[in-house]
Amino acid sequence: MQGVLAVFPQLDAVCAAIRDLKAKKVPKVTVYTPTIQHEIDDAIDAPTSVVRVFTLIGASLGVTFGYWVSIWSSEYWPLQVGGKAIASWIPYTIMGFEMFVMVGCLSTVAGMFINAQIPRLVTNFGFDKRFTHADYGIWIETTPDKFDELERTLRAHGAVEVRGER
Amino acid sequence: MATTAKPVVGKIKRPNIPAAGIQVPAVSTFEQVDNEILATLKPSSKWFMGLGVAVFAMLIGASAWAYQIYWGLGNAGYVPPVMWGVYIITFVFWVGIGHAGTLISAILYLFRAGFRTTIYRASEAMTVFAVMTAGLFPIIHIGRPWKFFWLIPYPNWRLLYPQFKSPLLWDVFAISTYLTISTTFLYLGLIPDFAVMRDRETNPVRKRIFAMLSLGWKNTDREWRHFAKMYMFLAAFSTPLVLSVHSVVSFDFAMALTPGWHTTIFPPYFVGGAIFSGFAMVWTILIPIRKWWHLEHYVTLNHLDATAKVVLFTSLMVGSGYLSEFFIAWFSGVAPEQEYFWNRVFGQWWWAAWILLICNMILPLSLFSQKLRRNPVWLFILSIFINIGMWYERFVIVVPSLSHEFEPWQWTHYTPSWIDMCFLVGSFGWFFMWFLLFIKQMPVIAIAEVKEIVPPKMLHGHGGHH
Amino acid sequence: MSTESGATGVKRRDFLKILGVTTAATAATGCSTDQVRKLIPYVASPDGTVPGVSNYFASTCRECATSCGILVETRDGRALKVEGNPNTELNRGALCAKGQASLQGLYNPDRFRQPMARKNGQLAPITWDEALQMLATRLGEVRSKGQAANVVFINQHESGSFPAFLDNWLAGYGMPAHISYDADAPASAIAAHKAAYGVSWPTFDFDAASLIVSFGADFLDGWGPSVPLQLAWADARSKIEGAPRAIYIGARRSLTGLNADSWIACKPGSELAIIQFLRGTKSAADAAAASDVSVATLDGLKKEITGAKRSLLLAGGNAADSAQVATEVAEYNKALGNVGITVKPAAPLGIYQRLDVSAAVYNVADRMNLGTVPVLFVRGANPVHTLPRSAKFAEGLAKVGFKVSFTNVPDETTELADLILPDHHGLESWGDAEPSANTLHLQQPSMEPVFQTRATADVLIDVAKKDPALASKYAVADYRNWLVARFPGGQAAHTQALTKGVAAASSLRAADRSAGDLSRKAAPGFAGTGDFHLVINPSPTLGTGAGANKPWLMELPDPVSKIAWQSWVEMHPIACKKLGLVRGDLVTIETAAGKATLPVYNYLGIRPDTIGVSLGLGHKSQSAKKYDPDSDRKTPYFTGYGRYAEGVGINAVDLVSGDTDAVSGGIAYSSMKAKVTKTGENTDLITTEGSARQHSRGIGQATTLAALIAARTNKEAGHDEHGAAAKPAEHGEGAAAGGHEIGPKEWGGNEHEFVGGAPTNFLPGLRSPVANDAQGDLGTQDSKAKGMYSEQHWSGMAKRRWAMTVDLSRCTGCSACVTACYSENNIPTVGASWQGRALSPTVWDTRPGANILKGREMAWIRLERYFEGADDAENTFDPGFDTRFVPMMCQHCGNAPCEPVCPVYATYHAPDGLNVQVYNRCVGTRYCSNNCPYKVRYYNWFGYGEPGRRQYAFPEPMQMQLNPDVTVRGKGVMEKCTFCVQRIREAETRADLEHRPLQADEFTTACAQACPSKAITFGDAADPTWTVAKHVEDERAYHVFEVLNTYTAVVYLKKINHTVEA
Amino acid sequence: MTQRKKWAVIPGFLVVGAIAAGLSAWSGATARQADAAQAPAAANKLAYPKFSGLSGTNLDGVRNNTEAEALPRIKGTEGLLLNAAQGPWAYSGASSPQNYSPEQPVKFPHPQHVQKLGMNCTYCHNSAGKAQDPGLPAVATCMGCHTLVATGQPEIKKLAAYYAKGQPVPWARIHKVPEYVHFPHSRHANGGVTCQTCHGEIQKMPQVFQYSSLNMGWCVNCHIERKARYDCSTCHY
Repeated sequence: MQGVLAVFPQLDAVCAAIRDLKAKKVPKVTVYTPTIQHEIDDAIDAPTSVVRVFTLIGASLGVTFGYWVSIWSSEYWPLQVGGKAIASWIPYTIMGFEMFVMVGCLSTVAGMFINAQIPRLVTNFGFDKRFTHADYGIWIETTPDKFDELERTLRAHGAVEVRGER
Repeated sequence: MATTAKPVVGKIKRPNIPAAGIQVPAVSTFEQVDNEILATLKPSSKWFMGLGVAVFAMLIGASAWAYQIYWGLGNAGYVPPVMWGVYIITFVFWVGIGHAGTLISAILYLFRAGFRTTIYRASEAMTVFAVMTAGLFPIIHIGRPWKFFWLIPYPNWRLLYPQFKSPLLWDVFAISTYLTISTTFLYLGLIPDFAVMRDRETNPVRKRIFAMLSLGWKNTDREWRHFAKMYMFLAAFSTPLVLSVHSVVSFDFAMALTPGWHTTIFPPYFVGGAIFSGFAMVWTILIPIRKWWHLEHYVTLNHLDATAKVVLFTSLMVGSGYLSEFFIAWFSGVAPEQEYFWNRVFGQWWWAAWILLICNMILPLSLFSQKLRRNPVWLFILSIFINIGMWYERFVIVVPSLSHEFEPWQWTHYTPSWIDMCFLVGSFGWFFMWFLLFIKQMPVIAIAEVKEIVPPKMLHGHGGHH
Repeated sequence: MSTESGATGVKRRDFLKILGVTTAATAATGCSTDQVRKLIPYVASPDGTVPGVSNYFASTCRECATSCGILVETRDGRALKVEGNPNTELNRGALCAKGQASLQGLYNPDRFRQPMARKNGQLAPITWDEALQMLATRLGEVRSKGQAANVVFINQHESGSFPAFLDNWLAGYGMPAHISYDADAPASAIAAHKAAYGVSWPTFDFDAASLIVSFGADFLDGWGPSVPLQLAWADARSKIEGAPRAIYIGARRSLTGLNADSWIACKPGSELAIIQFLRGTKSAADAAAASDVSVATLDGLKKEITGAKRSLLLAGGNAADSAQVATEVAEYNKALGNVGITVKPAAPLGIYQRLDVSAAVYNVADRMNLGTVPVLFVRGANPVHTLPRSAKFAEGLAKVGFKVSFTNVPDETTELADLILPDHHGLESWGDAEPSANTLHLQQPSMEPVFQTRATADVLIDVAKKDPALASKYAVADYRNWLVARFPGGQAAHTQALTKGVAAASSLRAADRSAGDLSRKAAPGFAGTGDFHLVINPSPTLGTGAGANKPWLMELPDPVSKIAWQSWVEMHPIACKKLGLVRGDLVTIETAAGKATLPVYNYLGIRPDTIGVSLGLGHKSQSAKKYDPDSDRKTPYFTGYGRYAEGVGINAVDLVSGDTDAVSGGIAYSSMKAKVTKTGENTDLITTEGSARQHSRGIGQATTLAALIAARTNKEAGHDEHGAAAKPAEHGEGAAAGGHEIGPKEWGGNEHEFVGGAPTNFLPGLRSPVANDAQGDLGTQDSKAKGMYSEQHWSGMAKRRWAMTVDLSRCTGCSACVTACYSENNIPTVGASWQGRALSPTVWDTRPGANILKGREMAWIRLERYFEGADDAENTFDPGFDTRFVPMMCQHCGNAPCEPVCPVYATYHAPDGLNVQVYNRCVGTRYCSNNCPYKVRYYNWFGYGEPGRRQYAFPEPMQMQLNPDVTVRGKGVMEKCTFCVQRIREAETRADLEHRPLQADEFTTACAQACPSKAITFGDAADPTWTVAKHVEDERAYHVFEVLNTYTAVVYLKKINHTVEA
Repeated sequence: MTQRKKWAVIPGFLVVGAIAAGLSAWSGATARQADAAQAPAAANKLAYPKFSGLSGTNLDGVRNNTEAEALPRIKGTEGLLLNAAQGPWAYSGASSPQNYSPEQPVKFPHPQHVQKLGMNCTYCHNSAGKAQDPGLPAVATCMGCHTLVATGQPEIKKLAAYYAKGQPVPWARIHKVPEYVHFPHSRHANGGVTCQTCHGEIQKMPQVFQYSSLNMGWCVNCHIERKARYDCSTCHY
């Protein structure tokens, strides 16, 4: 994979660079930030995460499974306990709820993994250690012929280091 | 971490957590965060000693378990009809401890309570290890622990499934869900920090391990975007979960018709008590940590003050719970219930009842004083009293009720035995073993989240407002 | 791997090689997978034996002189259970706890396994040939030296032919007639009966009486023929019309006293004054002064007796003048015209025929100490233990040249013997008994001998055969043939009679004996100094000590004090307060004869100037070796009285001087004054009693006879068919008398309306005729009729509702049901010294009863004993308290609270109304027990049922007593009363095989079967043809804790108190 | 953008695991079928239904094999169906193992006695219809014929030796249900269950092996199929 990697020590610098790249409609831009910064969110203005769909589906499946397993297994071999109904939905709500939470959470996590594309095995690409430390970064996946132009743009916004990877 | 609202273009706000007030003014740069927090990971001889003590205590519990599995439960202090004793008490105690962690990491997150940021990691770890400890006790206390898997609904040749109307089965579901979710929550929060450690580590083996644990996290915008969403959902799920888990545990008692157990106040009263004891345990853990590792500028007196208010509030909650139990017993006019409560406070169990009333109701009233709320030494001492008091609260619920039931012919007395104490000691050993291992392998303060409340470097002066 | 594994052992397998086949699908004595790898068939099939099917052998119980008929259930050649023989007039199918426990005498792990002889001071096993030769040689020597007339043979008293047979044998050698000794015999009453009626024991007809007055006659505590007396008592008392009122006179309220309606707490030893007052030979004032009973009470008593239509006066006791009291009482019976009506000398019981009293054994001891006894034989009797120390019996034994014991278990006397020729156990022997004239109870072996023992009668025959002079007289092969030969009709008739166990024939009778030497007469009154009178009573279950080697009896709490595995001293709360004692404080009791340190049990039913101690315990070995639970539990233990008895409690006989009753020659046990001093220490009482008060919870309810009769009259008169008047017993409304009435009204009330409109008033009968209706009005139709719970289901199970009624007006609290349950259901005993818990990883609690102390007894049915009244016992002495005995077992609730809390369906509701406990499914959360309001669930804290475990409850060969129809529970499993589900299923299978429906009352549970009061009825309450279906409709019926809405299947019928008509 | 699709290894593992589990279940089932096939073909008549996976579970109790179709269908909640009673998890640790076939002290050939001589099962196992226990023939019963018949054969000589010594033959036990299960042979034999239902074509087995699994699902299925009680306390008490 080829591209340009820029390192910014300051938050407003990287935000300005993002806005500029956006304005120039540069595709395949990845921004690195050591922690969530709302300025960056604002600059990128990304669509809402689709993780919530996973959550909805998982939680619905979970609550269904919780009720189903308790009702089905009660009916499967009907035995009376304490004169209560064989399958009684009130206590089974607890099973429904717990499965709702468990499956809902796990599918949310799965949704995050899938969408954020982790786990990944290789991190030495288009990445710099400083991004987990204190610096911000921008990685633009592109062909070498565009390197110079992008370097200029990035440096103009305050990148302290710009390097092409090929 | 992570905002839920999409920021309004043009009007950049740093809205949520930092705005809530409690900050870390002594921390000014991201570099400082990395350096100071990662510096805590260097094992010291003190730490090894502590770990040694914990492992030894854990081994006491482990050998007691082997002994008990071989001989049966008879060596424990049980005196029928007191069929539940120290094991269940300790189980409820540890489940309760766990609640503070989830409260801090999830509920306070949703409430935008800023003081959670620096203490949430330790609390969440405490939750996971407390639930791991608690989860052992139902297995320890059953007569045939090797048949424990029968409580799990899976297709089998016996054609039998568990009985879903049993509160114990609800426990199985609630505790396993709780353990899964809090472990997930802890681990996912750690991922960005693992990435930090991976990139700062020089030892190739450790680097490799952190690389695996970080799942290749790179701090990209895409990652953060989904991560924030997921984090919010996890917190949203954990909030009802944390309330439900101790409610379900309280159903173990409330669903039975034993006098002293059969009461509708139990779920809120248990949850309140759980948070109360959990915060006390947070103090027990964090106050020494902040002192020894010089993290006072992360966990500031403001933080302690905020937690002390929670403790005071929950103490008043459980206190009103105790009082209303007595009131209802009197008001109900049910003779066995009245006799039981009289016996609890003025009869054979007066000492246990008063330990709990003093530790849980009276001593925490000192927190009305701001001076004491900001006095770490007092908070530490108080946390020990509260831990003892909360253990006794469960003792008072479990044992006196069973010893003084409907059938006067079977009234009895109960004293724990040596093996019960081995398990109690072992549970602390097990808990602290994990906790000590944790704090030297993983950052006890969330690096990425603290960075969020540290003012970012700006090219053109300080942007935003904080 | 299997934790439900049962007992197995080398012996059992050896045993099967000889005898039979086993196994297949039966549970229980089962053996874990890797243990049974072999199937052993018969070499040759015995006729009529089907493997896995029980045979019942009719025989005779030998545990006391009464000689009840028994049925011994055997399976694959081993005896499993002893039940009463319903064919007998005497005990009509009932059997006491002692009789049930005879099985543990048979399988006692400490039984002698072959003959033993003393070599170099140690007992060593020898062969039977050697033993017989040794005996024959000795007898020859004795005869040749002319010492035969000085030989003494002490035999445990029994009725039947054997005493006469033995006397004949002794006479053949020129030896004097044997001494037939029974330490438990009611000597004073026998002497009085002989003096007044001319028979040793007349029949007492309780049914004909309208008033029963007992002067210390504890006929419900094992006094006299206890089972027949208890049957008669219960039958008489449970009648509503014309049921007799009962008054007990004595210083201590025994079990009999607790069952009586009134207690006249006279000063100990003052019964004579009272009877003399009644007979008019003493003034009321004198009698009142002597007895510390008010004149008004005495006058009232006299008025009641003289005013009664027909009275029955009984007298027992063991004070210095008890025989005199009894004689006067008998004379008074005559004067009242009771003889022939309530007292029937014309129909005597022969069970005390030829009994020798203790005085005769004193005489032997004296002769031994003089060195004039060359040879002593002892069989069954244990005078070293049962005689006071002052008799110097053990010392005398040392001076006897040759001591031969035929006893089959080690005891204090046998331990000192030179030659031990262990007898068969009663369940392995031939014999007979003649409890009443011309009624012969036949005794036959129910199984092959467990060990290499031989019947004493056979030994005597064999020895005689070796003697040329006697050989011709003993030309029979063995004692069986001897018995058969003199049975009218010979072999065929005998065999025929054995099927019933009873025959109209008589035994060979021996002449009755005189009281003998009465040189050690006790002075009337109480000897010595001290503030307290010491009254000593034989234990209702252990007697004077014979029961102590049977764990079922040791574990059975004393019916009065509810203490097991321990000796205690009963003191009134007033006395305790005076001395500053609390329950369990150790006190030293000092009499002129000895002293003992005992824990205090504060008992309402004893006068404040009196203390009470029970006999039965205090077995100790003469040897220095003490029982070591760690090393000795795996091997037979031949010292003391075996592993269960050794070192438990004290022997109260050591506290008495040993002087005898002036008339009867029986030991005057209650004849000493005692000093009581506080030691300052406290120990825990090993008791099953939590609170002795029911705290107004309506567990044991009572009504009065007057109220019942009034209600019946009202009902007949057509007043208010359905109202309270028709059920006067309800809620104690009609039971104002005594002021102790307890009913649901006092707790919870019955004015509430429950959710869903479920009725809360008790409806006669079961609220839920079939199990699936247990949901009452709250259940959903859909669930009620699901699967097997539908009456239309193919299994038809839901058509039945197994239920039980317990009639508290019959129950005397004797606890025979408890032992029957232990026997039927393989319930482990947990109190033995090796079964305790660990006090540290290596130190075990070896106190006897250590587990009971922790409340871990396993009795599926327990006898609760609640007191009502005498609330201010610490300050005032109130003899007018009422006692309620409540047998409490699993109530098989329709809405069982235990069921919904089990996470694995280990307990659930069967369609036929049982609350089932599936042991193999149980994981041991114990939640069910927590949620059980009746607290009737028991938990296996240790592997009591796992062979090889320290706490194993069935040391070899006791595992042979295990019922193969019932799973032996492993550790970590909950268990409880099953309503004898194995009997239900067996009856169903039997009916199925015979292609017929189940008959009404076709079978019953073990407790109901054993009950000597017939208080328990079991059956299908949904089928009106069963007796239980009628009983549940009784006007006295109630459920315990009805307010909890559990809809129990156990229905109690209220106790009836007979109050005095003003 | 980045190296993607690497995370696919995780579902990959799951898929491989699922396939492995399925294979193991299938092989367990086929092993049982192979065992059944080992016995003469007719044994398959009442053989347990073929494995159809958990998905085959339904409440109608419909089974896959044609023989079972002939039996009354069980409707509604009565259908405790259970293919789960097959597969590798079907092993019952408490019962004796399926296909267990120990060598006997005297090699008793069932085919010789039953098929050739036409002896009835209850001639030897005489209490099968009367008691819990089916009974084993007393040595004397064997010797009833074998004092005259086939006396020269080595196995009979062994038998005669036991008889001469007055010892029973210590047969190796094959079938064993756990101690907490009550299995009255009489009720089954009288209820029309043939010996072969549980023991397989035992008349054709030169050396007896355990034909059935004896696990609980196996018992319960038959109970439902034959309209016998399936309440827990029928067998467990």
